[in-house]
Amino acid sequence: MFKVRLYNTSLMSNNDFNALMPLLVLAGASVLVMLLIVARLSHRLIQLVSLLLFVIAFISLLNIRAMLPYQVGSLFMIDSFGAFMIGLIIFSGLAVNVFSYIYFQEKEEGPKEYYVLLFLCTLGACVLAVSNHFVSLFLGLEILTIGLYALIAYLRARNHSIEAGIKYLVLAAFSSAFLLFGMALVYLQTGALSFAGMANVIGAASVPPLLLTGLGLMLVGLGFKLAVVPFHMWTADVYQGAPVPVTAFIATASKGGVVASMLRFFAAIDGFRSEQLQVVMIVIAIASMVVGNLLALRQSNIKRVLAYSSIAHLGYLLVAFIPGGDVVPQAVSFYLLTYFTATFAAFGVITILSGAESDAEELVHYRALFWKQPALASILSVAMFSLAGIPLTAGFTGKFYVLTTGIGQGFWLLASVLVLSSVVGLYYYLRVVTTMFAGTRDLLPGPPPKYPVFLGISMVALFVLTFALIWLGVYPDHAIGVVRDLQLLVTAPATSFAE
Amino acid sequence: MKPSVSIEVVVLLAGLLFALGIVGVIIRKNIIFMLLSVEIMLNASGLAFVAAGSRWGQPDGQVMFVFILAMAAAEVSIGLALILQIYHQHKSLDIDNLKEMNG
Amino acid sequence: MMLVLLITVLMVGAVAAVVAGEWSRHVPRWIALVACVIGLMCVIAIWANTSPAGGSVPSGQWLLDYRKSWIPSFGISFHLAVDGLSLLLLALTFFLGVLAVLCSWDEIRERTGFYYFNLLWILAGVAGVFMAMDLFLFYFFWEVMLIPMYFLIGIWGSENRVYAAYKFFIFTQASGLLMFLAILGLYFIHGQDTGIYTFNYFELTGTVIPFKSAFWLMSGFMIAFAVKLPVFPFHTWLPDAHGEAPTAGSLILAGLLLKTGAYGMLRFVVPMFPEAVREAAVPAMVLGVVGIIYGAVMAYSQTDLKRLVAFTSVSHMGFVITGIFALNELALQGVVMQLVTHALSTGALFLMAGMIKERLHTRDIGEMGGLWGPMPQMGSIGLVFAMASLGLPGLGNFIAEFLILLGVFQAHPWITVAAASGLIFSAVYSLRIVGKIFLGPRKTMETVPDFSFREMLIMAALTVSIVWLGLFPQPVIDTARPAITELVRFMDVQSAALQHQPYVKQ
Amino acid sequence: MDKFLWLIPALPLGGFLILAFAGKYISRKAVAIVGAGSICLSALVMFAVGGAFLSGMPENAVYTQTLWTWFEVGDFNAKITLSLDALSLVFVFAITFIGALIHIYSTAFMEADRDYARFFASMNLFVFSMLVLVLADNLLLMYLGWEGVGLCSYLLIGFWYEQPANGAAARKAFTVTRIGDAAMAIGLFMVFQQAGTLVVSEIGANASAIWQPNSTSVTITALLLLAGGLGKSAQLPLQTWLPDAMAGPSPVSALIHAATMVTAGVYLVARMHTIFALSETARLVVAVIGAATLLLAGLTALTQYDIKRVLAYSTISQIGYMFLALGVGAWTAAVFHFMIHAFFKALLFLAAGAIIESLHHEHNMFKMGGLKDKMPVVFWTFLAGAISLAAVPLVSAGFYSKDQILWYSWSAGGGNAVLWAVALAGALITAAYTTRMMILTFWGESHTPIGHLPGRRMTMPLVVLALFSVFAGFIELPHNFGHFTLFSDLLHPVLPETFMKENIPSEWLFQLLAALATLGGIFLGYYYYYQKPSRIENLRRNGLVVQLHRFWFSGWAFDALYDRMLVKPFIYISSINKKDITDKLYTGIAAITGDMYKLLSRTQSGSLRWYIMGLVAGAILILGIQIML
Repeated sequence: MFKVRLYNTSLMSNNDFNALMPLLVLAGASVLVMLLIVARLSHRLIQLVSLLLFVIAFISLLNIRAMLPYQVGSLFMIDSFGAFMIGLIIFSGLAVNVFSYIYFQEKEEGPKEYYVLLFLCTLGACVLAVSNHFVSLFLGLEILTIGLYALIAYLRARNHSIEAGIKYLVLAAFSSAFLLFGMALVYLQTGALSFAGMANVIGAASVPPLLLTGLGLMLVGLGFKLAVVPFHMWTADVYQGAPVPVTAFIATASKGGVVASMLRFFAAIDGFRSEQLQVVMIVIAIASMVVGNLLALRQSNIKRVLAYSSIAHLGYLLVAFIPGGDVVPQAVSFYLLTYFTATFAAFGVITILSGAESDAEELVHYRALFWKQPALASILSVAMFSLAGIPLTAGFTGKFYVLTTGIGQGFWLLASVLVLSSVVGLYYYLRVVTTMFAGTRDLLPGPPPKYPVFLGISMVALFVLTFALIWLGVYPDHAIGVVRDLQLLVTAPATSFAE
Repeated sequence: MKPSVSIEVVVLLAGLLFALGIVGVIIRKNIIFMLLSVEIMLNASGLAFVAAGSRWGQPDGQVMFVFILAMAAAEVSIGLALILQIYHQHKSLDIDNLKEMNG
Repeated sequence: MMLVLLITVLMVGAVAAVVAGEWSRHVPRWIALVACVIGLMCVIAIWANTSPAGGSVPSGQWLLDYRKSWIPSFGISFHLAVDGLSLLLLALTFFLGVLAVLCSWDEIRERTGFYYFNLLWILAGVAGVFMAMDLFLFYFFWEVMLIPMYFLIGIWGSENRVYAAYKFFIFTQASGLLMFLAILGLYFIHGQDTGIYTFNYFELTGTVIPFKSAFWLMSGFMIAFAVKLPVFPFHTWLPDAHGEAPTAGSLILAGLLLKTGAYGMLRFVVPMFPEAVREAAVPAMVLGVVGIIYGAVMAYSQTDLKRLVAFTSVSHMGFVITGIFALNELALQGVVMQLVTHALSTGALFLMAGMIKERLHTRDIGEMGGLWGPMPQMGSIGLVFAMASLGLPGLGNFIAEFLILLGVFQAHPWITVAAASGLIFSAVYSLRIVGKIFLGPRKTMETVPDFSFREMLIMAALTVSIVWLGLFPQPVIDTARPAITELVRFMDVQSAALQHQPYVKQ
Repeated sequence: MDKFLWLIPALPLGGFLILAFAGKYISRKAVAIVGAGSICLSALVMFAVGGAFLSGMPENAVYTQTLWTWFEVGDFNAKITLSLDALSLVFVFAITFIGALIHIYSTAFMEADRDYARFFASMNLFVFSMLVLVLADNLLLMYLGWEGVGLCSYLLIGFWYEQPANGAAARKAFTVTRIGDAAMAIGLFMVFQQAGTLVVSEIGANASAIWQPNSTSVTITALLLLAGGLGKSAQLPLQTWLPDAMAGPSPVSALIHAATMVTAGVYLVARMHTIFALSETARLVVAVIGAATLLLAGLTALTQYDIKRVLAYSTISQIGYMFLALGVGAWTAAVFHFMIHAFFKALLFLAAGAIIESLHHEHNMFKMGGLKDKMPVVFWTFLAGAISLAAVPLVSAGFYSKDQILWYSWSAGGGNAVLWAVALAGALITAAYTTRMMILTFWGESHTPIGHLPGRRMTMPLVVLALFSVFAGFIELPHNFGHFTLFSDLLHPVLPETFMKENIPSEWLFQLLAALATLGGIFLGYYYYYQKPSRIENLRRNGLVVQLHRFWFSGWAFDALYDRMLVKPFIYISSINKKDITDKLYTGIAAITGDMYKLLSRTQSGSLRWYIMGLVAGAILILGIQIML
């Protein structure tokens, strides 16, 4: 019969608990919130509690720094890179949470369950970030995705919401199937489900065709989650249909988690040994940059604009991803940092401007915003400039990091495409800004804000984000310093506890 | 003991099922059938896992299969919920009616 | 420290202006004026202390130097330094800055705070460009200029402003990004050669670059500078931007932003890629000549006064690039003169266009005419600057164009012959300007007032300087000399023996 | 005395500055005093300095005064240095002295004009620039003056700016001369490249060391410089601007377009004679152009109606004589003719101005007539000028200067029979059109009622100039009678002796022929326009003659030619490209991007099945690539 090899997941040490604390906090939080809902607490209270819980998760992350890198069984490898990604993801969850109150309070659907799902999705993303094993990868991915199905379609009264939901559901499941089949083939070839195991099996040998096919199919699944061309088509519709905070989450956390695990996986099996994979990735990257920017060119719906721009940005990210090497995790995490910040700033503004019936998604909503609400307009402008990669903003530093990574390894083609396509990008980012400056203060100022407290919190968050954008743009040395220390490990160093 | 069927055949079967699923998803207009086809694909990959597991004499493949089943179940449940909603709104399950967002 | 002050005073002023703009409409312009004047004072102080006349004469080319680590992890430092060339252009920057504020004094009535914010921000960027000695920092300032200029055109421009703003921004940004690629390429080549990864200008100038890549890198830099200058095929953003921008915008565009292109060539392209430059010299000069003639012909056909003047800039900048690539002292000194004088003369013409627009509410020279009668003062000043732009001896532009042509003649007589045709064409369009605006019968019978005191002040300042430059250009030439001679010497060394040694020792 | 040299140009400049800045605020009387006074003072200074110069001739025969260094770059330096030698003295004399007279005349002539101050400001500026031109010791400073006079001529031709025609004429004058100037600038570059300096004296000293005689480089240099001269002096092929320049007020025509500026070309060639001396070809070109011009312009003058245009063409033709002289190597003769011509042509223009003024701005000679008795002063002075222009033997200064040129055009080193024949024909024509002009203007019955007569301030200068244009000739008498060569002796420190051929026929013969030519011309004019005007009518019926007349009248159709060859094409090219074709490139790129957007946004159809197909396609693509490689 089968010889059952017990992983030492059965006996978990305290260290393991501590190391997984952030994940456990998130998991527990979802349960706790559920209980609170049962206890019929008010939306306001739940929102505050979940805010608190996110903060706790963040803190618990901070105090595991000492024990990094740490391997939990063969499922998780919590190294500094993973920790950083978790931090980013929890941070995004936090941000989404902050913006959610105002947005959902006015909707007729009971907003409370929303937070449960939010925690679950965050958890999934975090699991992805540290997963070192196909199982954990798969679990994380599905926790994330299934949570998202519900979140996207959360405003069930809206046709768009539902449409987006079903589209995402079918496509996600479809792509998961590819992913799984790919995994299966890889497993068939290597006989290992843990990255480390695969690494040992493959060793320095050239990549056998079956494995290659498997990787290719996995790429389809992951590519879908990352929304890179040619797996991008769902993006715009889902971004448009989903509630704004959820869109923000999709744009950031979900992608961040997938990128992290993908990076880890490729690093483990040293995926770019095979020039085939590299070519595929290069093609994907170039296609994403070009197509993404072109699709956004004359788009008049700002959510769709951001969707397409996110496609392009993932393309840029791949420019840093493809070269491989130690610098890649640094570049990737720094770029994600800048990209997250900018994206949240943008979506935050959109959230605040959105009304009960419809989101502020058409560009015309933003005419003369600069003269009506200078603060929000300036924040959105900064976000747009950052996304466009204009100096003085984080976006530029991020792009600079990516370019240095690419050119440093001599990927001139990618670099040039990045530059030229981002020129196209300028046009639509500028269009948003221009719209805000166009016209004059023609309309009367809108009604006084309904929820001063939460509006205040949101504004504070936005200002923090904006400040971060500019700080990262003007004096990024600290951030770079942090990122520089990040390391991505496949097998735990001898010192730490291994299987 | 050696499994009675050679791995290659099983994997081939899985591949066929997978392809079948793809075709199903593409050609069917009714959402329910699309979901079914997706399920077929998922199970196909599950089968592949089992095959792989048996090749290496590990239970991991079957473990994965269990996970896949669970995930499929969760997915279908949400899917059906959505389908109900869609039926409320559009009074049909033809996926081609859902084209409000584009461009 | 002085150098940092130059930039900070502008940035602080900018912020102060936008803040003050919330409460008052008139405070911002005073803030802006004060900021610019302070800056001008500082530059003059630096000049006085370092010129052979006054105080401490530094040995060698560099007068002041300020360096502070910025992003050490990439070898990026906040490194400013000025030599004679930079100093001249800085003086120009703040001088035109003052004029720009003055000429917007009444023209801008709404959102003054934000307006002056942008104005000062642009100036800060330009000043930074002229001082940055770290390529990353240089690119940084290079970009800092764009956004505010984009707003300046896009918000306060005339009818077709948005299109013009986009065009300006995308042209400059696209070319700028290509330059950024080139900078990174240089960074890595130098890093792989020496193991020192740095953006420091003084180290990168010593880089050994294989010819082929040197050529590509140079093209990367050149494209950015050529768009800014602008060189012939890349000039099309200029007429739109100039045409639509508010008066101050045109003034700064013509007076300063164009100059950054020439400065970049002098400061970076030539010393960093000597062989490549020598290879590319003739084609570049030919482009320059084409620009001279094409710009002039285009200028003749324009009916929109500001577009017309814009095309004359294209023509004049043709002289600049021709002179730069002649690579001898005469021509390069001529180029420096051309930068200064063109800024003054063309700036003055734009200011005049603005003043006429305020009076007649049109830029179409077809609707002007006979304005000498009601406005003899503007007429005579206009005549002076028309003459300046056709290179009348006794006015600054003549010195510039004469030196350039003389220098180019040493290198390539035939190119000079072609370029000299510019003298004729410039006469043709300049006289057309004068004729259409001031001579002939009156088109409009409405009463137009002559210069106000403020306008008189602006124009007098410009006139005095252009005449002064025409009769006593020596101070300018002496200020620029160390930089230029150093550059020429370096190129000669290069041509003598093609081994690289750093262009300037630290 | 040389330390006062700077005063000569400085005074007009001062006058200009005062009038330019204070002109609005001071009274017309003050304007007149400043405007004319500055020139008179400058003339006085000139007499003082010149007197000193002549009495105590400095050893190197030149006063120099360096004011400041203009600019120096590398091995190039240009100083603001004035230098006065015999040649420049002659020009300075003409400029300041005649200039002073013309200014005095103008104070009355322009009395009624609105822009009194502007007029005098421009005139003073002109005198200043002209003085700089002739006093400059290096070519660059000369170029400054050179362009300066061009500017002033532009300003004064277009002085009455409301009429578009005047503006056009002014623009034409500036542009055409500018063409010459551009060539001249290139000439300067060549000089500097080869001689390493632009200082005239240095060039002159080392010319023979720098250039091989008759080498291409020297010829090219000479011709480039010449081109500048041709533009300013309205010689073929750049002569077309001068007749139109008559749009300016008469004093302007007198000062700028007769006496001084248009002879700048002569000055330039004389100044650079060392270079021209080295190139046979260049000198031949000069001579031929001069000859051709004098003939062409003379014939044109025969056909004009407008009195000022007649004078303009005659100016062109007389300057043609000067170039001819320069070409054959008779340097002093050319300068001598310049001076005499300055006197009588200025006189003729001023007189013509007086006539036009009192005939209510009537320019057409055929509408004049019978003024002999009505305006005696003008008549007698005009007559003096006319005989000088027609070179009536013995009694007129014109005779002595022109006779010299005729004689040299045969017998001087560069001379030959053809040139002489042309010159002789020219003499005949000159006499003819002068007579025609006289008769049409002063004899016959009057056609236009006459307004007020010119006052003393206008007549006084006429008288003075008349005296000079009659008697000034006696300072240089032909070799065969008197051989009194004061003028050429004065110039010989600067300009070389005229080199003569061997075995030339005696000079008497030439003088006789010249005299005959003149008298013949006068007779023709008298016969056709006074005795038998009917003959003209007969000629009018002859088709050929009419064609010829039209052709000559149009100035040999040069204007039309240039219009078709240069102006029209230029305007056409610039007008078709008004929208700037190069921009199409970028708009094209933008358009393409836009289309790609449209194309791609179609793929975002919103249909789920389509998306799935896209996904599958992607998968196939990936696997495909992997299989391919």
